[in-house]
Amino acid sequence: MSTIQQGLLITVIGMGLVFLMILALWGIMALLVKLTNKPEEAEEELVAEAVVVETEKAPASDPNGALAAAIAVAWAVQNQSAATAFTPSPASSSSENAWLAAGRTHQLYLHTIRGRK
Amino acid sequence: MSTIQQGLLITVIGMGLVFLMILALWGIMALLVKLTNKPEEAEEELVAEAVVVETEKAPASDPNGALAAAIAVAWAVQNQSAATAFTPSPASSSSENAWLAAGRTHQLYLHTIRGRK
Amino acid sequence: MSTIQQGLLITVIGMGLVFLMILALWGIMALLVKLTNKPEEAEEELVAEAVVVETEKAPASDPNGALAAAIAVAWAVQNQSAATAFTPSPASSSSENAWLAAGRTHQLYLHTIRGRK
Amino acid sequence: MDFTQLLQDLSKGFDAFTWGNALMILVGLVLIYLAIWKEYEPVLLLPIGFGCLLANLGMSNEVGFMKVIFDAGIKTELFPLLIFIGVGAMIDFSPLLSQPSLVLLGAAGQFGIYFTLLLAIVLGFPLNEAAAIGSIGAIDGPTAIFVGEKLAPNLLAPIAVAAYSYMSLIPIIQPPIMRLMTTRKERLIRMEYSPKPVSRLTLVLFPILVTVLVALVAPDAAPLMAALMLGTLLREALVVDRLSKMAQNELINIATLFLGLSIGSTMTAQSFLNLNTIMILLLGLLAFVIDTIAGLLFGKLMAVITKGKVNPLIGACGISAFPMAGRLSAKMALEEDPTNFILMHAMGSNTAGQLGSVIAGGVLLALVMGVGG
Amino acid sequence: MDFTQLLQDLSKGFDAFTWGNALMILVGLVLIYLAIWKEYEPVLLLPIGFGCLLANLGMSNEVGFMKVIFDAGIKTELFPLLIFIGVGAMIDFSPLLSQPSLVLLGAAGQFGIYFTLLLAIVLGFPLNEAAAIGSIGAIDGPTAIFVGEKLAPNLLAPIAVAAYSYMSLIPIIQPPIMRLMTTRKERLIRMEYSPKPVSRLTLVLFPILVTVLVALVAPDAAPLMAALMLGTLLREALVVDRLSKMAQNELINIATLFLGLSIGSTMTAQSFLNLNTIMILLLGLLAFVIDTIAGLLFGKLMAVITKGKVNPLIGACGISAFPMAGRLSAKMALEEDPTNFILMHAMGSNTAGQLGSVIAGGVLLALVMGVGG
Amino acid sequence: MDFTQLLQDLSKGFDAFTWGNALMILVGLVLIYLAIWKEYEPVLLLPIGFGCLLANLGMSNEVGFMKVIFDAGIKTELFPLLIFIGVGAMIDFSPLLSQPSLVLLGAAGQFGIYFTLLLAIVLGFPLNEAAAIGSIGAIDGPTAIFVGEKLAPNLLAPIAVAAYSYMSLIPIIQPPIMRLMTTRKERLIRMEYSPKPVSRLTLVLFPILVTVLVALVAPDAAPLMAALMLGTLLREALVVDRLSKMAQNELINIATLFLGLSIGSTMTAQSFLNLNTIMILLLGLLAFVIDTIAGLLFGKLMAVITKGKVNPLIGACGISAFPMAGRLSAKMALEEDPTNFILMHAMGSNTAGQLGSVIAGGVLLALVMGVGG
Ligand code: NA
Ligand code: NA
Ligand code: NA
Repeated sequence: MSTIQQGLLITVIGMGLVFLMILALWGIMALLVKLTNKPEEAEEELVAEAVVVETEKAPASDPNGALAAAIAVAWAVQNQSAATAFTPSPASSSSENAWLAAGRTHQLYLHTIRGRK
Repeated sequence: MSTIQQGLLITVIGMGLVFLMILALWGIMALLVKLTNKPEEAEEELVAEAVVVETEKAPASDPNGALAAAIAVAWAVQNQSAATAFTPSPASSSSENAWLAAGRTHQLYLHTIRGRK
Repeated sequence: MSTIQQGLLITVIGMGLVFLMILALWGIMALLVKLTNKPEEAEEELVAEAVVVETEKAPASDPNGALAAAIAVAWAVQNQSAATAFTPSPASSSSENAWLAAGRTHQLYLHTIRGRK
Repeated sequence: MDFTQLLQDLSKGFDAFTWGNALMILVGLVLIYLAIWKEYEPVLLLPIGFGCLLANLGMSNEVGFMKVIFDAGIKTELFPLLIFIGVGAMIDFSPLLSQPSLVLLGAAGQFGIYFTLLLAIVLGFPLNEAAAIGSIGAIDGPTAIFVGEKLAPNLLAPIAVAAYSYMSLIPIIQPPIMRLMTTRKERLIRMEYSPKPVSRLTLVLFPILVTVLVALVAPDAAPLMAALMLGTLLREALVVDRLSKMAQNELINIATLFLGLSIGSTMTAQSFLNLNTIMILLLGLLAFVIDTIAGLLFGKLMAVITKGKVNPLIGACGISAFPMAGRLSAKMALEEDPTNFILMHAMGSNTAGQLGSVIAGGVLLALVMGVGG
Repeated sequence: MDFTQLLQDLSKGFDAFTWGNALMILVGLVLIYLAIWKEYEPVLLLPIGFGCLLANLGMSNEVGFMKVIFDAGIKTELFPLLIFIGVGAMIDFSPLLSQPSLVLLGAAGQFGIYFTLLLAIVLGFPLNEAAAIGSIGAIDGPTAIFVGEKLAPNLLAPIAVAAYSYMSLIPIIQPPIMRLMTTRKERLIRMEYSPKPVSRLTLVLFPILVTVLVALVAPDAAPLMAALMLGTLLREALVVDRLSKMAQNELINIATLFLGLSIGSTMTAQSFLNLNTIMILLLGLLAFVIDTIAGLLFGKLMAVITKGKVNPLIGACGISAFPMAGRLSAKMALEEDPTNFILMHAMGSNTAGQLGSVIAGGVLLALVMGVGG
Repeated sequence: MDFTQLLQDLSKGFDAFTWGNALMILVGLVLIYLAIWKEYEPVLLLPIGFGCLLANLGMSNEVGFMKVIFDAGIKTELFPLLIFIGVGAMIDFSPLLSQPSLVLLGAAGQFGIYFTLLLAIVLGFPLNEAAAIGSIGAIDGPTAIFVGEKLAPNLLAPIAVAAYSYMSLIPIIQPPIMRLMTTRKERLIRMEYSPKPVSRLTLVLFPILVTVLVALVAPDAAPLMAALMLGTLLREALVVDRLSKMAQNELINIATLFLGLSIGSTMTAQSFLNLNTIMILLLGLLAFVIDTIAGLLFGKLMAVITKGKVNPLIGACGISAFPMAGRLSAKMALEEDPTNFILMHAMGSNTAGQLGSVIAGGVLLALVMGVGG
């Protein structure tokens, strides 16, 4: 078999396999979304509980304790929002991320629907 | 000697050595605390001096200089507090650290005594 | 040739070469500064343009969009200033940098001239 | 002591320097210029450009510290994999998962790989080299380097340079093709955005299942896909934030700098200045064009099938080149109609392209190795 | 070209896959589940679980990039040591230094090491393997890996998995034992907190003296203890803040991710699915239980000796498992009496346990190597 | 089992310990003391001091994990180069570029290298060792290590220790010489600050041109200069901020910690406690003094030539020791007259010294290798 014939064969099999695998991915994704598509409140509860625990540990009746409690609550709230927000990771500060953030935020607002739960 | 006999020997010698070394550690620690237990003011003075130097370098009679001085003082003060505070390192942001901070702060407040000088 | 003679030869050639290369550097630097010494406004324009683009992408007529726009502008402005300011990198937080910043700021103020464009 | 010997030793830098080196230094300067003043993928083009300078000043990947770095990071495949962990931690797959059908666009955009492979064979390259050149059409740096290094390490330099340079030139290469291949009416198509909600469980299971699937079907692509999906898992787990941030920052920054330098350090005049390089650069450009055309054609097909519910522009970002291509498609739609936001669809297609590129790279590797071995 | 060969090549991923691999993938998924949904030591269980997937999908520590990582970080002992530098920089020894007698609690909690060693010998393991299994009782990941890799590298996977899994299960394993072994009256004991002031000089000299002591008496543990104490010294020096922060962040994050992956990558079906593994997992669990019991008993002894001035609960955190065990003991006391804060004593005991674990690991290594060699 | 053997094994730590080790541990403690309480270059002296402890407690660079680190970072030259990338990213060359004539001061301050070389020959050192000792006069850690490791690896420990210790002692070594060598009138000289504006293009081209020049004329210094200039390029490109920050933080922190430990780990009693070390330490101190004197003399010459427009104090910072020496010169001027700010000139001279040191190191390397080979 000549090299060009080999190449043609590779092309046919290769593109075929790529499409097959992408179709398999489609199936997996559709199935995943269908199967797991129930509200998950456990997570939010977990965090909320954590906040309560923190607060209890450090009663607000004294300045230091109040400060500690405030820090703990702020920390828990921050983590909660980090866990649910749709924003790209704040660590990457390149220009396109700012662009993405702006665009996405706007688009999400227009549709008033959030994709991710 | 059978393996089990070897094991028993290792157990006896091993736990013995562990206790011996822990006792040695106890001695070292007690000695250390006893020997070094004097107030250390040199350090604080050093930082305070640094603040003065910074301030002198940038007289406050002009806006830029004032700004620079403010920054320098803020910096020095921040470092000073970092050097003396009893807080866990701010870098580790895991949940237990928040917990520890809250608990410790509270506990320390209750006793109104600071362990570390 | 004895080792000491070799050492003397190395000293003469070595210091000579160092001076030659430093002179070459002087020439390069003088030439560079002379050749490239024209105002560069393209850069600032680029950033300014970016700000405009960002703002357009997220019209301020809605809260989310406004927030996004504000962030985008803030980001662009910050990068612009980072691009033009004469400050040492903020990442290095050692004491001499605070000193340098204060000293430099003051010195720059005294002369009201900025070296770098 | 031999004085003549001493003088020779002192002038060894000049002696080894050739006109070819001078030319390659110019090439390096062009890359640095593109990085700094055009801001084309600067985090990669700048190190590559500087590495090119080094390679032609006696510090190539065959001697000294650049050899140490090259052997530690490229020969072991670590740099591309570390970068992929970071990239995976940056990618948000929820736009794709909430619109699963977009994944199809990630397949079409790989056609350039095979078209280029065929053309390279016609031009006389042996199969392994032709396939390595084809991998430029994956339009994904780590994939091209991973495949290229395995199939034809001698061509790694021009392949990597083509992959990264053209990727940085996406905003120049794609728009004319997009305008040519689509009608204004097509570009004005608005896409409904009513995504299915994506649960946390889905976001966690997705990278795991993709890893398993690819490892079974295309094991040659498994390391690449595993690294990418590890990053995604770190991101979506939500409980290992410090690892996810580390992957997106220190890990990817360090790997990127030294990958760039390493690639640049292979660009010696001796290995780079020949007809092959020119052909590879041309073939690589063609691969980008063909990928874009194939993606757009597939997008148009989907527009027809869905009776006008798909904007063909999002086909152009199925080529990978994440995230520039996705951003560009959305921008093109906005230019036509400032109220037409297709960014979420474009990013879905773009992430599909990222997956498709890795898969296509792995399949290519398996096929060529199967034929060759 | 041989078409059959090509098909074989394409199906090689499936061909190599066995039922054992499928089972191990389930194990990996369980680890990932525990990491993400139960948040049990996620920074370690997640990479271990993902590494386990990789190992059973053709990417074990014996081939390709995982071999590179494993050889660079586990065979050289670097990953455990780098992690210890970071851990050392995170540990505050002042609660221990201000109450030096608490250090005794760090000795008792090591008894599980030797108990498990004896039991493993009875079960038929040779001495070196029995000792490696005993090292799970150190209840400290880096120590178990360091000792295990030196004494019985073939058992590294189950040892490391047991160590990290049970450590993450501390909040489930310890409380029942603590309730069973102590009376309510004992748990209600309040501990006076009048710490001796700890000077900066003490905090600096302490890590240096510990390093010297351990290097002289138990040189086999010296690298581990030196790494831990280096971290503490960086922290307490106060003048190398950038190094201390680096150790607590980038260094430990990178080492943790790749240590986890490396450990996971040894969990191939072939090496993991056998009776030994099951025995090791059971013995490991027992080691944790015995350690806790021994710690509590010693705590009770101290309560008697001090005439009720020591709350026996703080004996349970002498096992190491820093800082979970310390936190847990303080929590147990709070549950019994919401105004009884023994956290500072618990953390003192817990850091003592950390020291005791490293020492016990080193002594074990020396004794077994002395006997064997 | 041989019980005696077991006891021997347990006491091996003590057996190997010698009075020499104890003495060297004292040396290590002095370095740690200087780092922590005197804050002399703590990020280097602390790891060196701790590494010295390790070396004399059985963990030298010839065994175990310290050998791994030493071989990976010192033998390959990587640590000094990584540090230089970070240093380059921290250096602002604009004070120098806006006053190009200051670069001359960077040449004079290298005379100590050659003076020390000659003296070492007189004292009986062979040429390669004498030159390695001379490299202390570069007054730049990475340069001294790079040159020392190539010319006389057996002397690396005392050379590196001398270089870093004296550099940290600059505020003690230089002022008396400065007062002795200059008149009050000279120290009161005000320097006009009317810098030529420096464009971004200049700041970008400068590191590139310096790299090319040095690679051609002094190829042995090329890796060092290339690393330094790569850092500067990352900084001045402005478009790769994440790489620049990474170089200034994670990269340099990690490299510094392990370089320090590695250097310290060579300080075994066996290799360090001899007459050579004492001579090297004395010669190194002399190198610093001669460098300072030569710099000041050249500064005075420039004061004469320019008819009093140059303050000779800025000659003292042409020795390198960036940025301590620059800061110190400016401080000396301020002490004499609190309104005399010569910091910008001092920093220009200091950065020139940095360049001059690398060049001088490379020239030295080439000459000695040319003579020897
Ligand atoms: Na592609
Ligand atoms: Na333990
Ligand atoms: Na110098």
